[in-house]
Amino acid sequence: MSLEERELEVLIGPQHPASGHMRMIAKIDGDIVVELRPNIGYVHRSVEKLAEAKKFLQIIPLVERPSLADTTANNLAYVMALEKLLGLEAPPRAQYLRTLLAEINRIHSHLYGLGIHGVMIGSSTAYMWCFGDREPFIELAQELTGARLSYSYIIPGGVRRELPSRFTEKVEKALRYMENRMKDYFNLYLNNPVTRARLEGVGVLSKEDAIRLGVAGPNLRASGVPYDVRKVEPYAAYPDIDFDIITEKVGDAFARVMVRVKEIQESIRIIRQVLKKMPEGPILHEKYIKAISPKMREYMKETGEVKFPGIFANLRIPAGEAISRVEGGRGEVIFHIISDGKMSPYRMRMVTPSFRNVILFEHLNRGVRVADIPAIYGSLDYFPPEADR
Amino acid sequence: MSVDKTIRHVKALATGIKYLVSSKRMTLMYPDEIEEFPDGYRGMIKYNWDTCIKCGLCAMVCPADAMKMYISKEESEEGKKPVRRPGINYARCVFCGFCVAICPTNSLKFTKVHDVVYNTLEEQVYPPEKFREGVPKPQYKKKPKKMRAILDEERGLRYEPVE
Amino acid sequence: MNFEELKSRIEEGLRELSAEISGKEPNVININVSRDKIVEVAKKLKALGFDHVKAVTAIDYPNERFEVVYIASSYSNLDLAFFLINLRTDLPYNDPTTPSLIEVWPSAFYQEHEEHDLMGIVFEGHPRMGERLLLPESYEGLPPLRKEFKIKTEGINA
Amino acid sequence: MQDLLSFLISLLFRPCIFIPLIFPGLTVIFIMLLMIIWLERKIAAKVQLRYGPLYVFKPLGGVIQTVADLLKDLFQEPIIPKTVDKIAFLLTPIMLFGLAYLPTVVIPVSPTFYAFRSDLSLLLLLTLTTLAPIFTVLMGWASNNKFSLIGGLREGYLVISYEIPMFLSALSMAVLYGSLDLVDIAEAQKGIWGLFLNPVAGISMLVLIYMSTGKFPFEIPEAESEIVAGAYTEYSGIMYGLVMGASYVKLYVLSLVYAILFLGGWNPLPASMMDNPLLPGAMLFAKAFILIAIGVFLRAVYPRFRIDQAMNIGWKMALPFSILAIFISLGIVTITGGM
Repeated sequence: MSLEERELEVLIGPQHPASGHMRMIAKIDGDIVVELRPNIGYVHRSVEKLAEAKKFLQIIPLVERPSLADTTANNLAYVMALEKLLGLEAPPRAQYLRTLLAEINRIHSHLYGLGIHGVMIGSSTAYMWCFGDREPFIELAQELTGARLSYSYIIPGGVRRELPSRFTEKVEKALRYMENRMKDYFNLYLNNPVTRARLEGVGVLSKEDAIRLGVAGPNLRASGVPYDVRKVEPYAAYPDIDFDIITEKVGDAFARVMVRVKEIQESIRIIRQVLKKMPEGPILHEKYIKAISPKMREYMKETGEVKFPGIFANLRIPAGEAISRVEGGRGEVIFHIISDGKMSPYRMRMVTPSFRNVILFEHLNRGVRVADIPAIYGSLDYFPPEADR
Repeated sequence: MSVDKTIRHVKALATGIKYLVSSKRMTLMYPDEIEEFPDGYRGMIKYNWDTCIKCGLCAMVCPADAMKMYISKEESEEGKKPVRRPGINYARCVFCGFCVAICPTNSLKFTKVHDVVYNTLEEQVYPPEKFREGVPKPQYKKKPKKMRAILDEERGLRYEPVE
Repeated sequence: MNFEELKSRIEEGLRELSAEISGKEPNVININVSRDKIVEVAKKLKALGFDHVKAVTAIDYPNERFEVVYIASSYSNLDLAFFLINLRTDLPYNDPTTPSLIEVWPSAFYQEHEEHDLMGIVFEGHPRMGERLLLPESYEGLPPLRKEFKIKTEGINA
Repeated sequence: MQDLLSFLISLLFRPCIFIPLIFPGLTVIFIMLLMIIWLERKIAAKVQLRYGPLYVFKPLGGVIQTVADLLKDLFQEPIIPKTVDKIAFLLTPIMLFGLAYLPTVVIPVSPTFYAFRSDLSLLLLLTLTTLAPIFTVLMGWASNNKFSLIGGLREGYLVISYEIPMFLSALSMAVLYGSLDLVDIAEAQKGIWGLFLNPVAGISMLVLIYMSTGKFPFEIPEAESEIVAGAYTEYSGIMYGLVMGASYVKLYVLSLVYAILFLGGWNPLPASMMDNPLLPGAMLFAKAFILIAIGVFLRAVYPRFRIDQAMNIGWKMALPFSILAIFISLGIVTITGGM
């Protein structure tokens, strides 16, 4: 029998319980995957083109939409690019609030990824637990911003809300809860011999390949590259915060899971520090505060809710070019904005971590077993809408 | 099978049994119970007809083209020139709250209403005259219990009835 | 390593390749080259330690030129990771082809494919030229990121 | 009138009617199916901090939910794709369910109450249970769907890796009791249960039962996130209900066998209670039900193995252990001179 006859082409997705909004074209020989090609674009919404027709402030909700589980990273990266062009920096308190939301978001984004991965290898309990435990953090973020996932919290020059009353206390409760729960996660799921058997040694990404393929986020760090934008090019309040970059050596699916688990623990540490060190002061750049009417300034003081100055409706950004990067839950988000001094960007390039990780589908799924496809897919924390943008 | 593996099997099973006999649950029994949202929740928007200065900033900042300036009929006829007031289309609204934030007279305010059912797309459009009447009241077959989410060290989230 | 040091080192490395180098503090270094030199420049940059591409941006200046920007940085040398090298090349408007850099930087594989799909730039040597990535297979017409491709806007009045 | 009624009742309690139609036959199977599917969802929900099915008859925690699901399945349009092999496609669910149900006829309910007694009843029973997987493989082929095909093949691979050690484990008990007659085997456990005499056989058989019925962590032939629903992918409506039910029925039958082989069957009931089939039947059922409940509880704890890992367990662990079990049985027989 010739080789072609041995191979079976299986189309996994876009209508498949574990494919997400994408298709994987797998050629399999018996139980071994010979070749797998990701076919993406099923949820492409052309964010880059739409941005050219929208005004700068209107793009904030737009860039959040592709990665709903990890909106703060996109929001922050976009606003940081604008601030670079505007030549202004948010006041320190706003920077701390940004960091706070980013870390809360990182925790629930990681839980999302771990949960989806859990159900992909068959542990419905891991899935339900992770999604249940996301809820306290979503609730916290909701109290801070007013929305569950699409926060649109970060605006040029600051943030939109002051810390709610007794927030520190509530955060502390959620953090302690998560720390306690982690033990059960280890007992039931992460140390479960079946989980280990499914993940250890599966989809190994060597350090050289990770670098060569330009992989982003926890997937990169799981292969032993200690690259984290929060350390490399610190932004927001990260320069003042003491935290470690989590790395693993092995680079297999289990290492990628463990990086996420440990980053949750690290985020807990960061949040505690942020709340402790939170400076007093305004949460919006004074240039914009001045542009707000005195009556509304009074209102802002009373409620802690930021009013936008009228110029925000038609915000003009000076001509120029800016690149910003942010370490989101799934990895490095990059915005490359080219402005020609008008009300909309001339060109906006948005590179999300999932898009940079697409290449791993091809690379890691060679010579693995059919059952390893979801195990590898899930371990990448890949989110199709984020890749398609 | 190594000893270590056996221990880990036992631990996993024991944890499963622990949760099987415990009575912790996270579920909010929607729609019998509904969550009372914290202050500042970005729900549907109510409009104050009298304080509005018709500046149009809300329509300008709206990222989804949901907020638009509609010709207000009566006023236009009275003044013999077109007067425009904001109206909202909830089929498009993304609840970002930019319109509320930019309103210079606080004529737009959030409410905590979010679960409303519409039968047609047209019903979701609120021209100024309808917009001023306020947000629709959610209709329930049976009056639900209002619950507040409380963060808890033991259980993460706990729901307590609101009086 | 500071900004000036790196800049001069790059200038030295690329001396024979007639690249225009300009810097933008604190961490962006722009390198303009013609498209026939771009592969060599990329190889030099890789030898300097810039081992991956973070983004490939293609910019359309209607009836004038296309510009392709490779944003490269380093993972293996964390001193360099702070810096973002913008390797730029201009392409004539009627002939938007440029050699693909996937041989040098495999990390550009999907990025180049996307710019081909959405902007219509042809990267010579890329195995998937002519295939769709994000757009449906059946899509015909202007590449949507071109400026000629207009999208409707509604204005603020109903 | 009265006579007629009592006649009918006595007819009902005739073994050759009671066993196939009531216990362990159809009626109890039906009730068990409805209960166990509900229980599976409920147990998983409890561990996962949820409620599970609740609203269909709330006072009893939604126990009627499965009935509602069954009704829904019954009235759903049965879709038969154009490309399938129609006869095989339609026949396999029925064969699968029928063959899963058939072995119940051999199962005795008390030392005196059985539909069928033979010197070889254990062998007959085991043989009947092995027939069903063939139809799963056929189903995978008949569906003309790549996922079904992979699912069917997976079942095929698994069958040969669990069947042999499972037989050996079961037969080691036959060696121990010196009989292949289920009644004799159960009666021999008046004192010590088989599980305590030969725990190696007991444990390996239990694991293999869960493996053969696709319980977690061996839910490999229908792994949802990999191959949609395996061989069952193309089925809908009541046909899906049948194939899904078949694996539970198989679990039920094997649990009954396990209860007889290792858990003393109707023991430790005193002989005076054996006249009526109800009490020993209830005892047997309770033991089997606990085993089923453990099986469905595993869903809440384990992810699923990969097929090669499951086959490793079958060949490299269960097979040596079951051979060891035979030697243990032989040892015990040699020392005690037969039970």
